[in-house]
Amino acid sequence: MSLRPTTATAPGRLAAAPPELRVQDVTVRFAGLTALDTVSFTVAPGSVHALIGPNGAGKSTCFNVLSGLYRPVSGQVRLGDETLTGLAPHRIAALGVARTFQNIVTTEGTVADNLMLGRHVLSRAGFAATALRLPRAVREQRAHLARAREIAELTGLAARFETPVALLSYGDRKRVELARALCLEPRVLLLDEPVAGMNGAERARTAEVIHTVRAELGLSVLLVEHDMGLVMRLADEVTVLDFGRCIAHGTPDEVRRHPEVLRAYLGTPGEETAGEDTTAKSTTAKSTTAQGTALEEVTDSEGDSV
Amino acid sequence: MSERIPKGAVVLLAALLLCAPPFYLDAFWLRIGLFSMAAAIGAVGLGLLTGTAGQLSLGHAFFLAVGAYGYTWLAGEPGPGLPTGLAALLAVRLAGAAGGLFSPVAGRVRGIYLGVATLALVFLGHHVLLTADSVTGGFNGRSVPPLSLGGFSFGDDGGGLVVLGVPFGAEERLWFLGLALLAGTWWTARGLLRGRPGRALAALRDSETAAAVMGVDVARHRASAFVVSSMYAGLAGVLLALAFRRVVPDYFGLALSVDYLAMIVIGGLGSVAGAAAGAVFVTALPLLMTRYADQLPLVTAPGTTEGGVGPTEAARYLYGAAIVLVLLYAPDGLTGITRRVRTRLRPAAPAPAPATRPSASAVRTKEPTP
Amino acid sequence: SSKADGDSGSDSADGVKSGPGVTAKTIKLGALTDLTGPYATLGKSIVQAQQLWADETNAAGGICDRKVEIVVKDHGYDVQKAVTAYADLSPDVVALPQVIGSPVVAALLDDIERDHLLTFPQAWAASLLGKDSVQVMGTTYDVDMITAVDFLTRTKGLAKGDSIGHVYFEGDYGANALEGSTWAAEKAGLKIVPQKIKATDTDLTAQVSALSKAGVKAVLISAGPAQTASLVGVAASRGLKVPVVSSAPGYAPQLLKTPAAPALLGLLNVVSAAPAVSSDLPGVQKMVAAYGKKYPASPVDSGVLSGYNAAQLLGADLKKACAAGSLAREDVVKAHRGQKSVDTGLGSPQDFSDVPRPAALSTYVLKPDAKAVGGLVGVEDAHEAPGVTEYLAGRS
Amino acid sequence: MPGVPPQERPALHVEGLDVTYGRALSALRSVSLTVPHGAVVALLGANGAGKSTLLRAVSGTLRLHRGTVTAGLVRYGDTVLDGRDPVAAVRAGVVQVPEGRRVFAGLTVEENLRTGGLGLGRRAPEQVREARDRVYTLFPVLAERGRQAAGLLSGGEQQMLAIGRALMAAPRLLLLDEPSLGLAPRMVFRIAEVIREINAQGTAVLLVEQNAGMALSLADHAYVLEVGEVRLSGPADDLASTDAVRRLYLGDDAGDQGAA
Amino acid sequence: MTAFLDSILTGLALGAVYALVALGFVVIFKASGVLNFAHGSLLLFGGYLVAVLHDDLGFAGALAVSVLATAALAGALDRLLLQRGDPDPKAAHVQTIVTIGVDIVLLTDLSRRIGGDLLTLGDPWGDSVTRLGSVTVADSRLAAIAVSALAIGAVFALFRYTSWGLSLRAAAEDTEAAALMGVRLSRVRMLAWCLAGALAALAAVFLAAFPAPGLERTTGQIALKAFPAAILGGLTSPPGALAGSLLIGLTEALAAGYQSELHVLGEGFGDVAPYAVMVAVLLVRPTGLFGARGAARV
Ligand SMILES: Nc1ncnc2c1ncn2[C@@H]1O[C@H](COP(=O)(O)OP(=O)(O)OP(=O)(O)O)[C@@H](O)[C@H]1O
Ligand SMILES: Nc1ncnc2c1ncn2[C@@H]1O[C@H](COP(=O)(O)OP(=O)(O)OP(=O)(O)O)[C@@H](O)[C@H]1O
Ligand SMILES: [Mg+2]
Ligand SMILES: [Mg+2]
Repeated sequence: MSLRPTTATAPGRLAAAPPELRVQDVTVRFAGLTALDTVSFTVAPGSVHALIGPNGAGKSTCFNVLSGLYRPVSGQVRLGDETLTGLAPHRIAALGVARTFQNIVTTEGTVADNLMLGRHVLSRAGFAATALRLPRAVREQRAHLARAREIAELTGLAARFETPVALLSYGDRKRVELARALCLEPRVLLLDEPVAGMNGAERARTAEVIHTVRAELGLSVLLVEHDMGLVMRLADEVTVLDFGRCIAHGTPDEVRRHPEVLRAYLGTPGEETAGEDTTAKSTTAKSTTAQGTALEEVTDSEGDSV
Repeated sequence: MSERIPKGAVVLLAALLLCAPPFYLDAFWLRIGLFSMAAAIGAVGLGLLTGTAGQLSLGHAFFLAVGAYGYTWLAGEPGPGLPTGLAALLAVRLAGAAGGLFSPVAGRVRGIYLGVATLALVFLGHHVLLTADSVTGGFNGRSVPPLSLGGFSFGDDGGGLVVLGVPFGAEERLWFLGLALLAGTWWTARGLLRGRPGRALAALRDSETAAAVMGVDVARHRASAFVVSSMYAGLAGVLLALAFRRVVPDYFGLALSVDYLAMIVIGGLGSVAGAAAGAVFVTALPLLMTRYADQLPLVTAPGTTEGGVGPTEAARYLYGAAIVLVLLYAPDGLTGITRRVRTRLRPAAPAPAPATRPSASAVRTKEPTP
Repeated sequence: SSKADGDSGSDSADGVKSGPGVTAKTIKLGALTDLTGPYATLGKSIVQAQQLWADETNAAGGICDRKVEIVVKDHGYDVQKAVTAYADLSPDVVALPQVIGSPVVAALLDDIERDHLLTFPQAWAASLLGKDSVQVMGTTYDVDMITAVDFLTRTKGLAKGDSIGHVYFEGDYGANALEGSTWAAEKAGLKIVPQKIKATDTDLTAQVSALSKAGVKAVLISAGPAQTASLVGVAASRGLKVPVVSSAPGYAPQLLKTPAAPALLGLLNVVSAAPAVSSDLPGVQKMVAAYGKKYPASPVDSGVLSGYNAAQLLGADLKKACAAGSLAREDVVKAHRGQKSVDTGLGSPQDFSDVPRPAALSTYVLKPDAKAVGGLVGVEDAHEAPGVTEYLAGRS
Repeated sequence: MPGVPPQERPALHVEGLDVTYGRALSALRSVSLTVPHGAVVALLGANGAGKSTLLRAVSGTLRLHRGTVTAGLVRYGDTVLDGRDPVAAVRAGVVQVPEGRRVFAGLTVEENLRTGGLGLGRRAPEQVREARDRVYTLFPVLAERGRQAAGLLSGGEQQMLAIGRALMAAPRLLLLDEPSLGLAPRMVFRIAEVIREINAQGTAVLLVEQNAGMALSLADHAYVLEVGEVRLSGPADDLASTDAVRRLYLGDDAGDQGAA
Repeated sequence: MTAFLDSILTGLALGAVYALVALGFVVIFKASGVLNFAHGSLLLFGGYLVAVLHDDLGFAGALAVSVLATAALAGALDRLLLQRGDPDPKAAHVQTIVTIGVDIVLLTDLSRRIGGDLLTLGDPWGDSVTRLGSVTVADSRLAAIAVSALAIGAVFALFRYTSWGLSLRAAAEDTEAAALMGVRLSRVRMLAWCLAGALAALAAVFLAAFPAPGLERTTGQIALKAFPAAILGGLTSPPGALAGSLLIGLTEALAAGYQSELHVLGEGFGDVAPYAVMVAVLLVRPTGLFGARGAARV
């Protein structure tokens, strides 16, 4: 199965390499709380850029700025020559920026309905044409449906294509979100915790999908994820936020060893009470194993990064 | 759902059945039928707005009034006296424009707030209908010029037309006009629902944020939903006016708006067939009950004894109870009943599809707005 | 199909031409009434009164050797129900001695005209005049209000330059009344302070405030009984002790059981096309007695009187039409329009020959009385107020 | 199941449970499971395996999803829980932290915590305060955000709130549906610690997790669900070294390390 | 000036009565997401009971019985008819329409009993008035102001400080999560309906008392005026109900008091004025003056 929409089936976007996405000194405040504090980073065309950080660091807020849901008090977001800040969300979507949500936001209706919503900006048919079922509208709809089916297949939703989303389990609904974003034929894909709630095998599969779309469609991906294994495997570059500030920046490897990151995010065991570090490790065997395992996963995955 | 009988045959049969009444039933029944058809058209429009786009409206009576009065004024005297077909078309657009004028409110206000805000339209409309009497005829309303298309009049023209031995008066002729308009409404609305705009509106209903992020222009679509729904209401208004032969302001009150809301819920939100079924239920049932309630036991003829339950009262008791019962046992409306019956009738489907639609509560966390 | 064999009017055995609603044995009349809506009380009174008339008439041999039968349809003040009920009823009746509800009448005007169905609406707005088949009985609201203004200036000492408040319902009842009062006031050099209200307004404090602010010397009210009670009660409690004159529908005997009763007894007068039920006119007394016997539990109010009167007038028309040889609808209307002065003994004589003109010009002035039948007693007998003719001439 | 455990040491027994959604969709088929008193039991399974469904059946919220128990039994100590409403479960000391947090967005953090004890009827204010302080010591962030609307917290903060809220009811058995969902690694440790702490204070835990490494390290015993049926069960350590489990639930790349 | 003060006072007094009705809407909406179309007939039911009972029980006794009975009726209505279906959030739509059906039945029955009568409730205020300086206000309206203030304060406190109120607000946010916390959803809801029923009975008394002539079959229609009041305040907030009601009452009184000045907008514009005010407010604040804005985020 090819990822590239066959030109016969779908009027896609398919420009050349996506433009660079630049976040410049973005600051967001909520009643007394600075959620983002002069944050800057650049997503290089066609790369996977990970945004990590502790809970409440401002990652989702950053996504909300990128997709036009929040207005920053200062700073700018630029996609190539276009300034995204100040544009309405649907305008940004029309520029080829698609996203998923951390807390799943699907619409009622079937998986197909949700994916077809992703095709919204790529289709033209308005109220009149659709109501009157003009041949143009019918043809367009058919082509988009075919493409949505392809994407469902790619994301492992083919068997569920006609199932109402409400009947799906959590993990499947996450997949619907991913597929819906892909349906937009995005140039920039913003993924907010795409594998949360999936088990190991499923994570691997989703990672595979992300890897493939990036490789074959050449789109840029901005990824928020707490699964460090996944981040290590997929990301070309990582930006780390804490309390709304950029605390580190670099390749996954660099970032993983960054002391600030270890302290604030990865959490070396017993860091809160540094002195008890060793005691904590040795008190209960069980506890050590737990931390060990979790940490192991992290360290382990660096090796086979794709 | 019609695996055994081809779909075309079903449609044809339905069409034939619907064409028969004018040859057998008298004016009383035909009028009920006409009112039901008009209501169905209006309800389809409201269903699109409330059921699909999730915007509650209690202002439907206003848009019906715009259609009805718009046609009457445009085709009549005083008024520009346009050809009636053109007047009908313009009246529909006028209703759409009225919906468009309301879009600053419709674009911002949501849910039940919008519902009550639209209530203002009904009262404001009623006020205008009463005060602008040079256009509306004031309290006594205006008589409605009969529609004539290509020289064929949908009014009484002295009993000239006889079809199969049945004299075709206004009701008989309008019946077919109503059918045609209803079919058009049905066809277009289903197209809308299953097409790009329908999906965008449904997305808006479920999550404005998700819709916006997927590229749906929220304000424009909310406004468009209002306009389209108003246009259907306007069309319903035109048909109603033709059926009534006289438009009066008191008809287009709050009760009518509430009736329309009841129609779409009783029929089952979000489907065209549901809206139509609900329209017939809400329109025809009370009329028929009032007519035949005196056949019930314990019901006295109107005004005969003191303190007895008259037919109108009995009909209202029954109608109220019918609403409650239908929704008690079929919370998803009349379409829900048919769906259930259908699944009952086919017990051994290979892949057991879920019998009812899932509860939305499973997925729907609160609407996340930034 | 059942519809293919239409039946049209034909001559029956006795040589009287018949039409819809008339067979060799019966004459069917229709009533589109409100027994369950806002005018249920009125509707019930009229239905019963007309039934009484039908029974009496049939006992006396009927009309044109046919029994009279009244088919009653209740629409509960719902236009759509009324219009369907009309479609159901109209093919089977020869006339409608009762239609209640202004919006209902308005919605049916065209159909009634087309069907030549002689109709007596229970409403007195001048806008209903001018239709051949529709007959308003007695005076219209505007004529009553001219009488009211005249009554005020004559007996309550209002003089040039004074202002009168007029509280009125939206709709043709209120509008028509206001038209009359405004004309009369201008004529008398008075000023009208209008206050429009809705049927759902039952607390008129704000209106009374506005009227006292305007310094009115008297108040006219063309609304419902509840509004009259509130108006008079509030006015009295706030020291606005001015005479109040109400149009006929603004009064009901039940008002004398409300806290406003003392004020009503002291301040209120009612102008009406019909006499008080307690009047000593022999026709009225006879009717009241018969009604009380047949419906001992029902109060005798003005609705009884006007319903009975309408039925009697229609009876007279039918008899006349019969004598002329045809009970076809058109001919009943023709017979009706030929009546220049009918006196049923229940009030002023009526002239039906001039279509755009009220059937009578004389108005009664009444006042509340707790002891009287119907809660009203006469103050002034029916008389034509000065200026009424001039007003009517100016209007047409 | 012979020998009913003494009332003060109740265990959760699920026996031969069948659950269907909307009359047609069978989500669980003769599932049996036991959570002994004071134990941590992990429940693993792919997406859609029926883990949440099982928790719903225990906590009595199936009805809210149009699901029904068509056969089998859920018992906590002597209390039969299937077919009862959620209040019965809370009263019996069984409290669930739902999947996806589900905090009351419009209520403040403090109010959210107060809702935690609602099922227990009237409680003394000191008791409530005590419970709350315990939660605040477990999750100091919540104390800082006491007056903020819960909907505005970040994902991880909400997860803490959801657990804290459940703890307010002083549960004897805590049902946790993917508590690590969306948490930063550090928080995952923290939650794991908290679970251990809670467990150490005598609360049994039934833990549904996708982070199988964490779950297996915490649990004494584990079950693996596959399309509505129990496929595997056994001591957590044994399961962790089972090939199939490692491949499927620990991620294909976790194979060589495991929980050695 | 006096006239202006007079209008203001009249408006406030009227608003206080509306507030009792609007508060009923708010409590019910908050608890069940239902716009209660049967509120008007509940109100009529309460008033009717007082009217038929006050001869035997005295006003206070009749009022007590009526408040309890109306509360019971509202509670039963919720428990037996509305809560029957699936506890699905979408069901609020359906339940709203069920209340239309209930309203039709109740109203038909009460109208049949009341007929064309104007019933007096035997209230102690009669047509007495109090003069405050140059303006006059009916004693019944002063009582209404006091009772609404009390009722609103009480409801506010109930919402905020009791566990019932907390349960109700939690359930309004997320039914399932509330159930998981052990909230007895149906009982919490039913109690809210009972409370609204009791408020409706109280409101009926003041709606039928002095400046109005008594209880009629149409008295319940006043509930329509409380719609914009409740919305204007924000449908989920008890103080909002008060503020909205006062604003509607004031608008109405001023529009009536200055009808001649408003003549340009068409005779009788006063009746439309409250709606115009409501729409204007909603344009600026789409969820009313005190309404909750969505606090969730993505
Ligand atoms: N609309 C809002 N109003 C007020 N505060 C907000 C709003 N949105 C976010 N915040 C606050 O901003 C901070 C950053 O939140 P954000 O959701 O961006 O964190 P995050 O990095 O995505 O965390 P997580 O990994 O837990 O999802 C949090 O403290 C949150 O409470
Ligand atoms: N409300 C519902 N109505 C109908 N079917 C449902 C409902 N909820 C879940 N299901 C179905 O039941 C099955 C089990 O779902 P469940 O949510 O229990 O899975 P899970 O193991 O918790 O998955 P995940 O790890 O993704 O949360 C799935 O096939 C799902 O589609
Ligand atoms: Mg986040
Ligand atoms: Mg789950």
